[in-house]
Amino acid sequence: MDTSGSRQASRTYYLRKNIIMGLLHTWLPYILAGIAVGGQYALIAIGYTMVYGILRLINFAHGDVFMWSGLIMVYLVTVLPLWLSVILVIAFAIVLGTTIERVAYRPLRTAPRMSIMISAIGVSYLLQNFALYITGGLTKTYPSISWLQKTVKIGSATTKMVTLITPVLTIVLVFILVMLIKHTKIGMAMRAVSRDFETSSLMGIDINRVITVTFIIGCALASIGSILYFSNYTGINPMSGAMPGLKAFVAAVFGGIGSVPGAVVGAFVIGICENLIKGAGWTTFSDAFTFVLLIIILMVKPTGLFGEKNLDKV
Amino acid sequence: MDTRLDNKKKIALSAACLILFMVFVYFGDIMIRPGSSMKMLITVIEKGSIFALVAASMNLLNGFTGLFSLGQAGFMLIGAYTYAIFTIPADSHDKVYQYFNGGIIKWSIVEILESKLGLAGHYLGMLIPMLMAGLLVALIGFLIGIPVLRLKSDYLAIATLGFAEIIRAFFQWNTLGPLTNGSNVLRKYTTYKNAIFPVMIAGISIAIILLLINSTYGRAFRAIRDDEIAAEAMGINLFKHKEMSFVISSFFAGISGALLAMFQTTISATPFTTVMTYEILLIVVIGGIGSITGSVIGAFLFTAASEWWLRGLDAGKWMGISSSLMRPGFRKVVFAILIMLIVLFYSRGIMGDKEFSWDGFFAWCKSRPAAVKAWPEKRKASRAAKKEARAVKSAAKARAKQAKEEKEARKSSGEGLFTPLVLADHVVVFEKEGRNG
Amino acid sequence: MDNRQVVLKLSDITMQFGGVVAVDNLNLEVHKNEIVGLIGPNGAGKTTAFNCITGVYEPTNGAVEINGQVVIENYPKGKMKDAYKGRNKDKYTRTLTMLPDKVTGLGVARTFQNIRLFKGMTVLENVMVAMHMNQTESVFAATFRTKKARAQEKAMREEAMELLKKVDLYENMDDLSTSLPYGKQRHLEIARALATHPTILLLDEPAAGMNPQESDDLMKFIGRIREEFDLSILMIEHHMQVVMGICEHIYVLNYGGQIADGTPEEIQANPAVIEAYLGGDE
Amino acid sequence: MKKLIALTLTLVLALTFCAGCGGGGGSASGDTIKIGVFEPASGDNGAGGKQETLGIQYANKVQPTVTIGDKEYNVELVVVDNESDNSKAVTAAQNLVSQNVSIVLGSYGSSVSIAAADVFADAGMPAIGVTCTNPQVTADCEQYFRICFLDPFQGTVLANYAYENGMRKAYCLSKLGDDYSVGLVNYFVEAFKGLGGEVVEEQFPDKNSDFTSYVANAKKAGCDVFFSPVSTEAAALIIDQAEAQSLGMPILAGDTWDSNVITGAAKGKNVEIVVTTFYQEGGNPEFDEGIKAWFEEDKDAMTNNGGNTDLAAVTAMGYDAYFVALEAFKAAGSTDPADVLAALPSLEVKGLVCGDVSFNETGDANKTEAFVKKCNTETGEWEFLKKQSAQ
Repeated sequence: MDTSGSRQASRTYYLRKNIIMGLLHTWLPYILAGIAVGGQYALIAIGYTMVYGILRLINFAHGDVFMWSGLIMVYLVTVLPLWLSVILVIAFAIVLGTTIERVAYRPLRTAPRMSIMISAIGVSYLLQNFALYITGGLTKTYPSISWLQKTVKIGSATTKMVTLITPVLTIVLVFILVMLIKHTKIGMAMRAVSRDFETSSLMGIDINRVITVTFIIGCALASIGSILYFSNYTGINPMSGAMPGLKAFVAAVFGGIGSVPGAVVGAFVIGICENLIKGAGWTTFSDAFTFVLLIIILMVKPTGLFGEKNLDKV
Repeated sequence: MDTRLDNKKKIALSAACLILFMVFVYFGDIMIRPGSSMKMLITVIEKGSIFALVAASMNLLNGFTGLFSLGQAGFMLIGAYTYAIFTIPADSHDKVYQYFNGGIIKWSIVEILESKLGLAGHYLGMLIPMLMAGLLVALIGFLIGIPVLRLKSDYLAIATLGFAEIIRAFFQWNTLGPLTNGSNVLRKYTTYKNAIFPVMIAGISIAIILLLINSTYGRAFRAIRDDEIAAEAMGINLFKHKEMSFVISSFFAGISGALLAMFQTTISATPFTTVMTYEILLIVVIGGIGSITGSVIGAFLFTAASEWWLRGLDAGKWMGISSSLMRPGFRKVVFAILIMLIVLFYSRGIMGDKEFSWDGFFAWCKSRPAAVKAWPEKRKASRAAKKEARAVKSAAKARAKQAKEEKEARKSSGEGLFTPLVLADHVVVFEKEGRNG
Repeated sequence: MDNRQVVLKLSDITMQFGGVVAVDNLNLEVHKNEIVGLIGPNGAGKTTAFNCITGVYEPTNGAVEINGQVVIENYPKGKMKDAYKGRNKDKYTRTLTMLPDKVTGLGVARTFQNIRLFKGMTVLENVMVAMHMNQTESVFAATFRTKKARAQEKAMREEAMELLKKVDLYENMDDLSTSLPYGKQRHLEIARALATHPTILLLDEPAAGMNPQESDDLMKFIGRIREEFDLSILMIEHHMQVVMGICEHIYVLNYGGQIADGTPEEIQANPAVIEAYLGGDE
Repeated sequence: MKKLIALTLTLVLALTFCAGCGGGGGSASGDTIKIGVFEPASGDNGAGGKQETLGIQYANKVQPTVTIGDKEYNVELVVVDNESDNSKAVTAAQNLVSQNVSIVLGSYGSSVSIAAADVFADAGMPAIGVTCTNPQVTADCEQYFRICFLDPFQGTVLANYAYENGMRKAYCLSKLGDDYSVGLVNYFVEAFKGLGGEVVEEQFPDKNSDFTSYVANAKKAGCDVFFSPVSTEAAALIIDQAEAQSLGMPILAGDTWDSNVITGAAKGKNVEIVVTTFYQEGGNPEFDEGIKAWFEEDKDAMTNNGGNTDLAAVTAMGYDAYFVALEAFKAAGSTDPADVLAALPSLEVKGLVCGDVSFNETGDANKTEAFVKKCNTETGEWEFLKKQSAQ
């Protein structure tokens, strides 16, 4: 009796293990792809969530900064060595992001919220159209960074090296960022500003510096994200930034806007779900799903997973 | 001399202008031969009036109710499809729905009514599907509104944007093919024959929007825009009124979608992207957020500039200037820069939040000669003011610089951007005490 | 004891934000035609109490009765169940909420501490907005200007003008509300509140920023509208001159808690109040 | 400052108005004949549209004049960008009509042509489709002709090729909202099933650039061939993912893939790509050399061709279309669109680079064969495999 029972148990164990292995075997490619793209969304989403946290602004142009850093890479690599191009791309993204803030957002800081959001949309429109002009609407092929694009085999799945690098790099960068926010003076200033903009400016915090630093961090991460993203999906056209940008924003909302870890968790959830949905054959709705998720989270928990509730002052 | 007119004269004047315009459009469309460049003017008026309507409907939300909604393109899409699906002639179904065995709806409202009522039936057959388009979109707007209108402004923007994307995917879904033709274009449906049709429909719709805005409900909407909390304290049910504004705006977006379908003669879901919504929004901004006349003017300017006047910028020759810079895409860059200039330096747009009025118009005309005369002096004055401002600014800068230097001097410990918090805390405390003392 | 009918009654109202108790067990009564003052140092929870009455906030515990009917009631639940620091935890068992517009519909109108006029509208429109809730026409009728709707609109306009005459704003009728001088903006806010046809008026620091002459006028004005509109008034005020001058009963809050209540004379003599205001050892 | 900007803006707009009115009207001088080029220069089909335009422009360079009757005319090209967008296509077409062109060529991508068809019909303007393969373009429009084969034909050819080469299960990927890929897949599926094959169909949404899961799905389903006749933008990404995940089956596509974008993307990768197309490089050495020399000479042309001198079939088709238009003028003996339109149905043009052109009763070219090409991933060039017919 006893032995048969244990045999039974071990059989169900193996059966179960087989099913799990089988499932993993089928789904591994999707999960891997999801994790990779999730990490890349995360790097973009941080820029959204930090800017929103401080300025209460959906920086619609962020996705286009991401696209532009990819585009600049294409042009730089033709004349410069790779390592230098990478550095310059990050520098470019930072300059572009802070310039946008300076020119298009700072003058409107006291204007109604809608004006600054419209300005953001206008900048996005301009960046896209300018890219359209420069590229002539043609898709540019991203330069191959050979070790990132090397094919590797994990279990049943074959994928690019970048798929494995992305989550690791993302988590390391996020860890550094969280430490920065928690343990440095500028990080403290950021937290203070995001909690109460006016009071912190009265307390002598240099708001402009905080905002500039926020944009620097956001854009630098977005440009790193662009290197990873475009190494994986090697075509860039003027609209390449729009969809990742929107999804990253949804990720930021999902995780609770203003929260960096939240944005990262949200991005991974969206990346993985999106690929699983494609794998399940619902390819038509893989993009729409992101927005369904957004609407569900806004209905159920408007503050997102890790967001804090804000009360209006009356 | 008082240039104010009494109300009756004003109405007569407006009516005369409108009738003149209608006559021009009607005969213009008939008489101008296709090869003439004036034909382009008629095309611009057609498309402009359609976008004027959708911009007005967006303005009702964004400018008058303070709801930042970005779902307009999605609503237009539903309107366009609804109209098209119900007016494709019966014998064209097999061609249009070539991959879906002729679709599931095998009749056309236009044909049914036309066979019964003749020409009147033809027009009724166009109006009814258009009304259906509006009502369906209003219904969908109502349903979407229930969850999203409880959200704060930015979340509302992104949620409506999301819904528009979902709608687009839905209409392209192959499973719905027998109804929507999936990814393929719908065509052959009944369209208008003369440009006067969209102009009239859009005109009537915009007039209704104007009447609404000037009614007690319009006042309630504006109250919500100005201050939600105060509006609520004045007994205005926020949700009910927001939903009302949203539904009405959706209705007119649906109508304009139907008109757009007629204008384009074919319809597919692909162009109804967020970019389209952004363009509608930019029309509203150019015209002035909170001004329906502004939206109308903005729509015509936007359409004319992007479809007609600036086209030369793409072709390498524009107004006699030719440059190697002018290659495809240049038009859009120039256009985007113009829009950014308006957003940054002229954020009130053309009309601000004022509506057109004859009094204002005459006063403006009358003031022109004086304004032109006064212009040099005004410029001188503004220059002087600017100079002064510059002086003040530089003085302030100098002061700030001094203060900064002092501060730097105080920071003997070499405290930087990323100084650990422990040290930073001490400095903060020290500074506070210093200030108090 | 006051034998007049109680029109507004707060029982054990407690409002806790996270760990901070902003209003702590407030009990308050306003009788018909009475002017009641609610005073206390800054941050004592006075405006929060107003917000609890008008439905802007949902109180953590306690009940609000308007004209003898309980319209708002709540008890600590969910996360608050353990975090609740106030008293009378188990006294209430129902949750009744009401949105601000419904509260206004019951005849409770209010003004705001930091003036909240409708900036894009004229003085007349500001008042007419407040009458919107009492109009009966549908949106279609109003849009297409049916005969009835036109009549109602006309009546509304006339009533608003009448009201503006009473508050000395008739000349400013077509001005943009924000272009008015500060004192007149306060008057307009009160006029707007009156336009909702209230029986109870909540005034949040109506005399803030006024000089002695202006506050004197305001006092008379408040007295006058009470008679004219048959109102009961609950007001938050810092100007002791005003409070002591017109209030029949005064409640004093400090750190959310209720430290005293009574007639102006009683309050002036109350040591706890004096300490709260002069700040004891602080 | 604000006033000044406002003033400048108004002034600019006012001036452009004058320019807009003046520009179109006056310039039709006696010795010039205008050909409208209705092609996308931006949007999803921007790359292909530009290559097609290049062919037309090159032809115009080779043959800038035409003799109609006894009179020699200069041929002027009027190029408008239809932005690959149906809503912009109508106004773009209207713009051409209003500039007094005698005939219109284009477009790359069928849906814009379908959208514009009514404008051309209303104006009585003859139009020659260059590579728009959707049957609907000419089906109900008397003004529309075309010189390429049609999707039902191409779909059948591809299905035949696949089946003849032992492929029995096909993974078909099309783009949501793109009538070209959806249509071609539809005809392929029909023909392939008719032959006894099995298919898995999927669609990807607009702006998608992550094809990982689609490639994985094809592998999961155990297919023999990956059929994805999508735009070149998506093609490059699909090839990349196919390499990354070792797809292990040939990729099959239609005429859009006959582009240097594909050869560029596939070069040095372990993928097998087979396409059907209109033209095989080497079919007319004189044309090949001439146009390549032009690309070398004109940097803008080179850029529009994607930065190298590789020749796309659509360029050759554009070149042919131009000469068909010239022959139509000659046959009509007039520059009037109505006369040109009347001359088109009976037109027969020989000696073109992609084969002779004559039109059937719907206005489509009589074509019976398509070229099948395979990408040589070592050299990054196309290799001619065979001519395949629909039978």
